[in-house]
Amino acid sequence: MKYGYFPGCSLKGTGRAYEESLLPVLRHLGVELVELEDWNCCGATAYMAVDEGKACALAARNLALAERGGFQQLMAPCSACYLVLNKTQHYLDESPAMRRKVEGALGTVSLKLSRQTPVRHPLDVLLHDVGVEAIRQKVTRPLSGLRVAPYYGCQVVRPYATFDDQANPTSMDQLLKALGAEVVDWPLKTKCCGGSLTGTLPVAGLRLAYLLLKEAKKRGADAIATVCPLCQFNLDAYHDKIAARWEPVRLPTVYFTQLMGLAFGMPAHTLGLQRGFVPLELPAPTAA
Amino acid sequence: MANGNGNNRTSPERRPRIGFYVCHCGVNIAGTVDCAEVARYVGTLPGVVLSRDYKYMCSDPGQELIQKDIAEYKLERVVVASCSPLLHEHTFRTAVEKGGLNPFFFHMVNIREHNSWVHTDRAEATAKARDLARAAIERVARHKPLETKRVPIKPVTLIVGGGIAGIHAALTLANAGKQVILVEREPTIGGHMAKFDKTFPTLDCAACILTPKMSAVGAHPNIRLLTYSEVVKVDGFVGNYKVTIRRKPRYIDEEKCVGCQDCISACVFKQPKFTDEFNEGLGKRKPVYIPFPQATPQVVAIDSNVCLNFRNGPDGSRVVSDKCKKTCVEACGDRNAIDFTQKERFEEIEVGTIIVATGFQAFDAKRLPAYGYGRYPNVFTALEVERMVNASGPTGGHVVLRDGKTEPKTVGIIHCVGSRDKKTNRWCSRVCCMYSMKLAHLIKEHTHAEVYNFYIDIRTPGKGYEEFYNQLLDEGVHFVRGRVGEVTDWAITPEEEGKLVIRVEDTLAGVVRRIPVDMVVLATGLEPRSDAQEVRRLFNMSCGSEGFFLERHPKLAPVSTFNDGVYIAGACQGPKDIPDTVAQAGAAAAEALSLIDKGYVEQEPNTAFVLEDECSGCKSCIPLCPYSAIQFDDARGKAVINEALCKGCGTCVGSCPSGSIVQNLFDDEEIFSEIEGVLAYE
Amino acid sequence: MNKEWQPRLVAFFCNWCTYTAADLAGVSRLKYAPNVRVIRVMCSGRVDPQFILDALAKGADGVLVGGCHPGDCHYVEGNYKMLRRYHLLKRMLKDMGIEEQRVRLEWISAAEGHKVRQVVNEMTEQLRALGPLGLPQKFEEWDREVERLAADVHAREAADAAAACAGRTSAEEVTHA
Amino acid sequence: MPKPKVAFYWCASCGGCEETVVDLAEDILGVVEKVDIVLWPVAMDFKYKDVEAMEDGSIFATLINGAIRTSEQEHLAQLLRRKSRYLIAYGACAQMGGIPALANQFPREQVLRFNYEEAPSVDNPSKTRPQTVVEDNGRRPRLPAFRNVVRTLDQVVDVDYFIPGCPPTPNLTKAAFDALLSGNLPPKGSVIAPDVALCHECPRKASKPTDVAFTQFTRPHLTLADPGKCFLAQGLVCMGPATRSGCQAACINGNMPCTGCFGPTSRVRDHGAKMLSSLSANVAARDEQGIRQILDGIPDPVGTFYRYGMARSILRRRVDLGVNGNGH
Amino acid sequence: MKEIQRTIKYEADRVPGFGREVMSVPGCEKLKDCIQCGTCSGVCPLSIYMDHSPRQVMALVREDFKREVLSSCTIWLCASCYACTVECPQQIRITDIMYELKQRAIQEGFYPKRFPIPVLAQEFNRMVHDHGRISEGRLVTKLFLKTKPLEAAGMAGLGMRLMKTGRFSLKQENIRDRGDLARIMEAMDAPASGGNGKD
Ligand SMILES: Cc1cc2nc3c(=O)[nH]c(=O)nc-3n(C[C@H](O)[C@H](O)[C@H](O)COP(=O)(O)OP(=O)(O)OC[C@H]3O[C@@H](n4cnc5c(N)ncnc54)[C@H](O)[C@@H]3O)c2cc1C
Ligand SMILES: Cc1cc2nc3c(=O)[nH]c(=O)nc-3n(C[C@H](O)[C@H](O)[C@H](O)COP(=O)(O)OP(=O)(O)OC[C@H]3O[C@@H](n4cnc5c(N)ncnc54)[C@H](O)[C@@H]3O)c2cc1C
Ligand code: SF4
Ligand code: SF4
Ligand code: SF4
Ligand code: SF4
Ligand code: SF4
Ligand code: SF4
Ligand code: SF4
Ligand code: SF4
Repeated sequence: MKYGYFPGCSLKGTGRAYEESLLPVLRHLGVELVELEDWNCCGATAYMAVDEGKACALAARNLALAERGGFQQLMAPCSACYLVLNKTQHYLDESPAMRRKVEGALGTVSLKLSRQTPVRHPLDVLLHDVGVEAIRQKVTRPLSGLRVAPYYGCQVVRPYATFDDQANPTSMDQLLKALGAEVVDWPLKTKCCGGSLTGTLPVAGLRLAYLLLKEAKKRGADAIATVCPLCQFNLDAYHDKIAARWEPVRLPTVYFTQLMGLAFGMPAHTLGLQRGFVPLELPAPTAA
Repeated sequence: MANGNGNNRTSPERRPRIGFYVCHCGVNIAGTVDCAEVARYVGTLPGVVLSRDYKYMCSDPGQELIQKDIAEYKLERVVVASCSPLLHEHTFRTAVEKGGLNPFFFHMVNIREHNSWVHTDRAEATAKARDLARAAIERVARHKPLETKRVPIKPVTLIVGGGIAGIHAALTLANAGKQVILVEREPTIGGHMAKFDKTFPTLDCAACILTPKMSAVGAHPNIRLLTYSEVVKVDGFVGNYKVTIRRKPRYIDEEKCVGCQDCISACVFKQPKFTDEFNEGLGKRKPVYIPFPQATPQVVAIDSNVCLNFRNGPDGSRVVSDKCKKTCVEACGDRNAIDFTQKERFEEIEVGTIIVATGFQAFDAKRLPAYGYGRYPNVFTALEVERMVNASGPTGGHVVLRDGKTEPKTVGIIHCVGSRDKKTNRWCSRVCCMYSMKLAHLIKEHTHAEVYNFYIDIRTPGKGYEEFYNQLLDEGVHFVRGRVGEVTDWAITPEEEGKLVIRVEDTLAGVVRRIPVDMVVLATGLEPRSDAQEVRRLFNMSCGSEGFFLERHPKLAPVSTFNDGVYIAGACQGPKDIPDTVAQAGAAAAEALSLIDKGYVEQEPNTAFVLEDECSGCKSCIPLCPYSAIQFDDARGKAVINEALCKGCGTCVGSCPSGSIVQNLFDDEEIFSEIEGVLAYE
Repeated sequence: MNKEWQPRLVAFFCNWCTYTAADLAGVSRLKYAPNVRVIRVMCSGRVDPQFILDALAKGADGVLVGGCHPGDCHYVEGNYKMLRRYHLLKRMLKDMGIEEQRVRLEWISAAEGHKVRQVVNEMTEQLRALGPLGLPQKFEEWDREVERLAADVHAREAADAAAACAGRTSAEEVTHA
Repeated sequence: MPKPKVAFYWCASCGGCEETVVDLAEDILGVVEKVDIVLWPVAMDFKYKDVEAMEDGSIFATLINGAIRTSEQEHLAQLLRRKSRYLIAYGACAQMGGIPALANQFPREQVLRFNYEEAPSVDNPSKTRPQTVVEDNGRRPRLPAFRNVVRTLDQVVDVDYFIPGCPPTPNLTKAAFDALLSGNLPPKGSVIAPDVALCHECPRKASKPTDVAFTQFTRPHLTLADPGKCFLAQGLVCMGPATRSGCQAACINGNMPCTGCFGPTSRVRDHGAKMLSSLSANVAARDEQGIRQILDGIPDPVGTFYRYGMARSILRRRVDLGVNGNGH
Repeated sequence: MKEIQRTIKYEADRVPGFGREVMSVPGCEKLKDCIQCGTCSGVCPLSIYMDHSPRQVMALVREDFKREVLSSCTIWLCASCYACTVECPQQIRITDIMYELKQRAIQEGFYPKRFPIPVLAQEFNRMVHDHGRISEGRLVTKLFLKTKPLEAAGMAGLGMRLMKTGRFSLKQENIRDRGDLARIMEAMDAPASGGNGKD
């Protein structure tokens, strides 16, 4: 299995640990990722607020690069990138005028968009291409006793529910169970973490993060597992501020790929676990 | 010019005298089409001796005008350009006939539904009307005199579905002395209404008004009740349908069972333990059961899926295992009504008319995960609550939480669940506002709880309905205008702990609210039954885009279908409440009655016939007829069409390679002349 | 007509589904292109390929056949028969130089008034893009070579009567280059 | 009383029709006795001038065979029309265009190029083509112009009767003569042959099932036909059901399916369309793919259904070919 | 005491055509169908901070209250979580409409100057435009300096800790073919097929 890999800006910055865990885990499962050559920022949601056309072209350049690179599929681990690339494809399909314009613009640098390159999220690939069973078989150190609250965030299943249910996704739940973890069922799986507002409007952004952490803790979670660098950062970085405003709700937030790595027996530091502010503590392995 | 194939028959020897009328339909047509111009133009066409425009052709003076003109102008053919022939062809044929002409010396041009209503440009619409009229003039000149056939009607009516609609229609017909066969899929009739405790807006007890009707059906000498049965095949046509019915084995001889229920008490299962469908899964029943005390017929049924006396056969079906002690049989004793050897049976019946009253199904609340049905135990559907408030229901009339004992102190009723939502069903289900208020009232009465109703709009367009709404306001029920965003067990504030929280924008107050409640009731909407498409095919009906059966005309023929002799009534035609259902059922019965009393139906004489001398006997047409109307006459080596069987589809006509089949009203030359007519432009 | 060219679409609609759908479009006041002329038949199975050819030959730019969805035919399966004819007819028409989009078979149920609108609009636009088929004009044009000869023969006979072949070529005679 | 004058003429044809006239053998003698043949290029030497000199309407009957493709054929058709009381289209080509009309699928340029340059048997390095006018030692002989469209006779001149067949059978020919000479004539424009399709007189008729549902089609050169069984029942396209009888099922008796040379019955406007309609309606499959697969067994619908009738058909000719010459 | 304000709207307060304009943008057409059910506000995680709820914004747009809409903080609070879009019973793409309104607000200079969200959007774009990629550290720093110079100091602690865990850097990331990117963006600016190519 070979996929083009679009890391996006975050996985090179604040979300480094995501990449650091994703790559070895996928390699371990026989999935080959080839980084898209000279990719650019996906445009993210911020760009759309200023110029939808340019946002579209920006994302489309990446799709065109994938096509040039001969990739049949493109993997985008960051929720925002995943959404924006998918959205661009929808938009180009729906609006022939936009497609003409974007194709024209790409044409000026001899890039073209002649086919659909499906954009896939790692969760999707792991669940549907690799399969839970294959993952279960690789588990050497089951996460028994670890209670994890799966947190999908808003943009992986919304608005394009391509691989999981919009209101109650379960793909990560299945995965975590395969790793031996105990899954905490909670109704906040897809609630917004406030990430895009913590920096700009902390009253609103931080409160959302606070409520999430508080509820996870209340339901007995030892950790929150996330699929998005923004969410991870947001739930991990502001514990002090949250404590100052409301109450301390310290709880580690890790990438699901980090948990996979641990369950596969990879050492924590090779998975970027040292980068989190709130360290993850694993329960002692049970005798069984 | 001859066509080189020796065909000299393209044009009639002499043009008959044609009269043409173009209808204004008030402004419906005249608003878009220049009717005077159409009349003027058609007046110039060969053979047209009279051309008029008139305000309302279908009105009495309009029809009389035609009759008068036929006499005065010696008209031999008549063309009317007005609305769809499906609407008024019959009207005008009758007028032409009254005027002394053969009714088929008439043709109708649709310039309303196909023209004035769908186009805006006056010049274009007028040109189109001219083209269509010209084609009709060409065509009508070639019309031949025809006679309508009369087919006798079997005076028996099949009614499919024994909800309130089917029950009412059956009784209406039976009381008029007509034979009725009522087929119901479940072990008892009653439909949804049998599940309710009270009915809005008068809050009369459902059982009190329904039970007498059910027993009347069971006892009526003119009604044959076939429960636990389904229609599997329908052949024939209006007046003469042959229907095959599958009778599922209930393992009880209906003739012998007296409904004593001794078997139920004696069953080896001491406690009821299997899901009780009638109680929406809230209660339990035994393998031998009767759905509810007033079930009709008063006959038990054995559920072979759970009865110990059955096991899985090699093909997955259930076969008798004879493993159970059969205490039920013992209890039944001499009555000897239990019969484990019963097999599925097929029965063929002959009927003249059919009323389909298969009702609706409630929207599956699981399809909207945001409302948590199936996830949070204390989210209920309305039907569950209907059962709970029913004194003979699973909780004995107590409204309680899923734990079976706690009474709720606050209840939120969410309207429009699955309705008015493009992601699920886009229509308004019409009864949920009213039944939500009914439930609000009943819950309050039973528990004194605070009740919140969450609605998009309150729709109370019925007699006494708005008054009922007012009554509820007076009772202090909360009405929050806003479609609920979500139901969650996520508590943010202390008073939310342990409750279900409804998050909603109170659009009237202009604030987002979180309202903690003990119980949520989902007012699930009405939708077509999941097998509606199969039923539709069975009876050759159409479905609207939502999937409810399509009536012939929403205003003028609301219970007729496009298949003559097949009528629809009740919620299978669209969401409706009991008063409307009963009104429709009465209307459907009246339609069937009027056919039966007339004694015959007139059939369009659009049948096909083989030109005897010209058929080569190539047999190409024979397999094409869906009704096996074409037979091969071995002695003469020719094909012959049995006119009584031919329904006039014309498939054989279009396929006879030597052009030796003619279809009345749709003859080749008639259609060729129409083609030429619509295309011959200046 | 000195107006700009408008495509002409002849449609054969079955009585039970598509004709009714077109009525429904009317009742729903959906607006669509006025270029279509509907001819009612009882069943799409009645639509003889001759009708389609004849319509094209008489000046239609395209022909639409509308029937009930498979499985829904009022006459059980007349629509299947049309579907089969359609497949072979399309191949034949292609070989005769008629563009694919000019003849179309659509299943439109009685409830699909919007589909009538959509299909008629779509086809009208496709025909507009294709331009006129203009078979009557083509036939006339083809036959003009014969008429020209008739006139020419007439003239030549008159001349021949006067003199023997004088090496004069008629305007009609073109080289076979 | 002078014997009626009769003329035979051939246009775009293979000569087969002339052959039938000869085949009348002893009967021809009887005919010759009763008539004066004034023009018969294939058998006797007459000059056009002689014909031109005749009085209009002085020929009793002229039988023209062959389709019309050149200006000369048109000219003669018009001439003979004027001179004759009865003008009879003789044979499939005159009636419906016949085999020559299959050329209506191709642009004239392609026909000429192939015949004068590309055909494997042609050796023409200078690519010379016939010219309507050539300079030759001061003489300027003329050749007829080659038309864009192959026509039936009645698309050029008014025709009184049609005698179908490729070629017409001696029986039919004789019957036609008898009718003409006895004055016992059908209405003008008639096809002189029974107006019932061939199955009627086909010896295999009884073997045709009443529930034919085609699951596949094959072609005569791909299979060994059962000589006793209806061809359609064997999946071989037989045009018999759509084609006039009168041929005494000659092809069928030679174990070849009917290819339709007698043309359609009077009730049909387009021979090919009608056969196509009947045949495809009886295909067994119900899904698009199955239908397509079965019908693909008829690889050349135009050649199959319009073998003789292209010029007569509703479309007459491939419609996207240019008129003036080269098409594309 | 609370200040008393007149809240009546006169016809002159409307900008006729504004609603139609917004609804003509692809993706925003369905706004016409809003039945004011409030689901969007009901599910919106941020509606509780908004001056006009998403539902109200729909109504205001449809009725041409341009000023009220474009100066509303709602559009800047929208976190693009798509909850409303997914739940709206009329399938209105509320999130896309919010984007459209943000663009218009920026184009028409309607947003509060120091309100950080539009500034972030613009800074973000500038960086992408110039470098092809975002360097999160630089972006955030810039943002704080621009909007809340006083708080920037307070954030320094977080920055330091991020730096410690290797997640913060002030290095500017760049793509190789920056020229290409510029050319693409230029082409998108060209008015060729009607403005921003949305028609
Ligand atoms: C929660 C709720 C509360 C309501 N409360 C009220 C109220 O208070 N007042 C009021 O006026 N209306 C009320 N209604 C509406 C009312 O239920 C309907 O108007 C009424 O039931 C329609 O009757 P019906 O006979 O058309 O359909 P149904 O009641 O659905 O009956 C159809 C019958 O046909 C049978 N059937 C279905 N398919 C087949 C088949 N293929 N073959 C044989 N049999 C078949 C079914 O088993 C059933 O018995 C309420 C509806 C709901 C959902
Ligand atoms: C403004 C308006 C617009 C409407 N538009 C629509 C619409 O678009 N679609 C729709 O479905 N419905 C519409 N309706 C409703 C529609 O008008 C009624 O549903 C319908 O007319 C009812 O028909 P009816 O025969 O019961 O009563 P009516 O139309 O009122 O007919 C009753 C008849 O009885 C006669 N009559 C009364 N008393 C006596 C007596 N004592 N003796 C003898 N004769 C008597 C009257 O003169 C009258 O002719 C509309 C109603 C209104 C007011
Ligand atoms: S005939 Fe038809 S078109 Fe004319 S007035 Fe009556 S309904 Fe209207
Ligand atoms: S089966 Fe026998 S015991 Fe059971 S109810 Fe009927 S009669 Fe009574
Ligand atoms: S009746 Fe009321 S609750 Fe039901 S769908 Fe209609 S508006 Fe909604
Ligand atoms: S018209 Fe239709 S129903 Fe009648 S004989 Fe022909 S195929 Fe059968
Ligand atoms: S298809 Fe025509 S010719 Fe053949 S048997 Fe049927 S009617 Fe006779
Ligand atoms: S189809 Fe052909 S072979 Fe069969 S009976 Fe007819 S003519 Fe004879
Ligand atoms: S959810 Fe949709 S329909 Fe409801 S108020 Fe919001 S935008 Fe309008
Ligand atoms: S997309 Fe914006 S408006 Fe919609 S729910 Fe999310 S934050 Fe609210």
